[in-house]
Amino acid sequence: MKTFREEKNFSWCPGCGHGIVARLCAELIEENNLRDRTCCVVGIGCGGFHHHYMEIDALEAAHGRSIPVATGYKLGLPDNFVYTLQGDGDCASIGLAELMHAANRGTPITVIMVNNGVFGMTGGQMSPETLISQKTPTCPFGRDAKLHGNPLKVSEMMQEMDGVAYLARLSVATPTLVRKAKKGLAQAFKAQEEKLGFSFVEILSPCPTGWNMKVVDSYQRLAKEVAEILPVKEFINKVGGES
Amino acid sequence: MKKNKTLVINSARCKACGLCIHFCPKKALSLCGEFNDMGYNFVQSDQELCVKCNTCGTICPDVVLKVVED
Amino acid sequence: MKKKLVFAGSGGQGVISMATLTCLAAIECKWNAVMSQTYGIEQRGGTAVGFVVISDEEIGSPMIEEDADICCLMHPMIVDAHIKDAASGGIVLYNSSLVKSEPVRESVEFLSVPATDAAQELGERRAANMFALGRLSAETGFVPIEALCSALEKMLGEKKKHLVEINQKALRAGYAGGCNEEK
Amino acid sequence: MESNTLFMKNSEIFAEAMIRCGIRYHFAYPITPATDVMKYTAAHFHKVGGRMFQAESELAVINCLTGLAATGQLGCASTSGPGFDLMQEGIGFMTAAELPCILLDNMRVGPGDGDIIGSQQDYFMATRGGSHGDYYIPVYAPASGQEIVDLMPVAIDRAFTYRTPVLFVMDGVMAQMIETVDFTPAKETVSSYDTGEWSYTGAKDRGKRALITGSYAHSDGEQMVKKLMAKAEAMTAKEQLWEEYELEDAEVVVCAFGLPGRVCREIVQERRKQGEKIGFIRPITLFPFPEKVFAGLPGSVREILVVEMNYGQMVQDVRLAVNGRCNVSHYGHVGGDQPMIKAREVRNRLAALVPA
Repeated sequence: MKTFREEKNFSWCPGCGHGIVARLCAELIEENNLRDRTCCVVGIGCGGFHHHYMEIDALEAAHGRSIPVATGYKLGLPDNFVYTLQGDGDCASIGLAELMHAANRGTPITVIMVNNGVFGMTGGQMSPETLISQKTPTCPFGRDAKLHGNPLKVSEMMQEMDGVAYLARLSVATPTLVRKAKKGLAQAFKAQEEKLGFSFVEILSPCPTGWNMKVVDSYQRLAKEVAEILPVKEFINKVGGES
Repeated sequence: MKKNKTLVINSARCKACGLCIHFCPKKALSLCGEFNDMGYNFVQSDQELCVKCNTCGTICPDVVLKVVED
Repeated sequence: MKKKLVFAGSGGQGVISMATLTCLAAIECKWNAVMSQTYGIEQRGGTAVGFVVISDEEIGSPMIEEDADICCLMHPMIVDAHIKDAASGGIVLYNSSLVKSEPVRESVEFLSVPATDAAQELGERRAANMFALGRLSAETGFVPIEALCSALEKMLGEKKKHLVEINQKALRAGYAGGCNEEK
Repeated sequence: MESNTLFMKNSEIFAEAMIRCGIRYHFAYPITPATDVMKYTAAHFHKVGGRMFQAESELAVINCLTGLAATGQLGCASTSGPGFDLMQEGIGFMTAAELPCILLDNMRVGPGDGDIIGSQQDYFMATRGGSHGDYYIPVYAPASGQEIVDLMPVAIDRAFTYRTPVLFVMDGVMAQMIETVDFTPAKETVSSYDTGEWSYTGAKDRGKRALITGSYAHSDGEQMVKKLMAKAEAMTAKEQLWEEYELEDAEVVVCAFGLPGRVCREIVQERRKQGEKIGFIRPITLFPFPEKVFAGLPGSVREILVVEMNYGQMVQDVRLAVNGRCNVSHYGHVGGDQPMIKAREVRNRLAALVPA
């Protein structure tokens, strides 16, 4: 596989979901022959390593700003393929305004938000996606809705936007869900290639280190507790394909 | 004609997270006693038990395992 | 030749148009022109002031600070604030249709022009600004009336072509009024 | 657009000069007194295959410009004080990423939301930058519509040559001023610069390129800053621009940039006719600051009066440039109605400095 740099070991922690997402992206770029004209815009955080393992052009944007960078890029090169890879801290906290406006405008870019519910790189602090009662270094007694607000349902927020061509919440919690995630991602890529509008996938992913859990336990938490609040679901699909 | 499948393990990439072992339907995987360059007891397979379903390759976060066809 | 002019009035009276037309007329004469304006944060109402410098040489400072050769006061609300813009020995034109009491100021020459009334008689009250400009051309020759008339066509362009006739009529009427009157 | 001599607002002159020089992308968010630029590009860019993109905030504006610049194309963003504040993160980022672009800040009163008429209070933000880190970008301060047109091709050249954002600053009065202007100097030059060596257009027939402004080894950061400082040094050596008048035997020099520069030049000319030994300097580049003209001042100069529409910003650079060789005083004024800079006040200061 030309896109994927197999010789370079991932620098993510053991069990990190980012590795699965990176592999799925590399496979899809390869399968769809996109490598020559792909640019990946990564955010700040662990997601920023994403492009290190791929032989594609990449831009590391300032924190939260991947989406306007991708927007400007797409304006300049409308026939190139551009996707952002951001964590939930980058995409849903500091970069939420940019996400919402790009979605509503229907800018034909693909945004992948790897949602692990914490700021992983800085040590697992509370993110907008941290679940109620989940403990983090910045909500040491557990997230309290009255103090910290509720987990932000980013995908649900975009449901009513006409500019969105593909919208889904996916997960890497089990092998079955990983296969499903790849299909969803493929649809999101297709939405951009067919210039149908904005495509967004939220991929639920574990952060065993940030959650202070054993790897297998973190995947089980993802499959149960997290999915109860943030269900895996396809919200919008204007591509028409099966996912 | 049935294709010949093989499970390939790139043990240099393994971080011994154990997900493949957990999800393997045939209990064909285990961690070995040796270390790779990163210092992890990497994963090994029992070829007798393995049915080449690629469940391990699907969930592996470090692209260690994959089933290849001839 | 260098002349500094101030056009002040209430928003909607067309004082900015007076300033713009002066500049365009100057350009017709192959002179240079610079125009600046003050504006409020609101889109409508309030005061409007246009500052103009025209010259046959390169224009240095575009600012006007109590040194205007000509000061046009079209509305009573701006008289107090802008009568001081005129230089000593300058000319102050005021719209006597609206500015009822004669402004007070030493060492300037006053020109009382009932611009709004005159424009109303011509059938378009809003052409008061053009009447005043025509009168000013006759009295001071700051720009020739023909330059104003041809610049007007350019300023209004294709979209507002239908307004050319009435505005030229007001310019010429103002000019004629100024010529007939004894100084 | 047949005629080359037009009567236009300076903000529109800026936009038209961009079009004529070949800039095809403009990003902006409405803010007085810079909105006229985007109104103009929205109405005219499409005729030449360009695009004005109104983003949701100045944060998005500067980052859209970043993405566009990464494709190797030259874009522009225009704004005013509070929007320029928000852009600082992106300007620092683009400087680090070595991405060229053209920026315009029509300065208004601040801090806070500030009044919308003119000031020159963004001098520090323009020349020192508001992003973290050591960085400098070229800053041009035109004093007339004609100078905007004359400087546009220069700015474009510096943006590509040094691979850096280039900033224009005007005060709000200057931005709204309408002038006669000759567009003859605005030639299409953008397409003559080859960006294929560094742009991120997809890894076709070459290895991957990654734009990284962070560091993965601690030495990366050091190398990046050294590179930026070498550029700043080269710009300081080669790119200083200023206008000077009657410095040879001057005893007092008036220094002002932008619109106050025009006001002061006229005052100096009028004093010279009276036989007073007064000279004049108008910095055209604010970075690099024209230190050379100050270094070359004759020994007769005993005082420099710096006039600004702020309460003392460029005066600091003048003091650094003369390094104690003569007195430096300041007259500043901000806000209120026109004129912002009271010529009477400048004349009074000069009368005190040059007794009749």
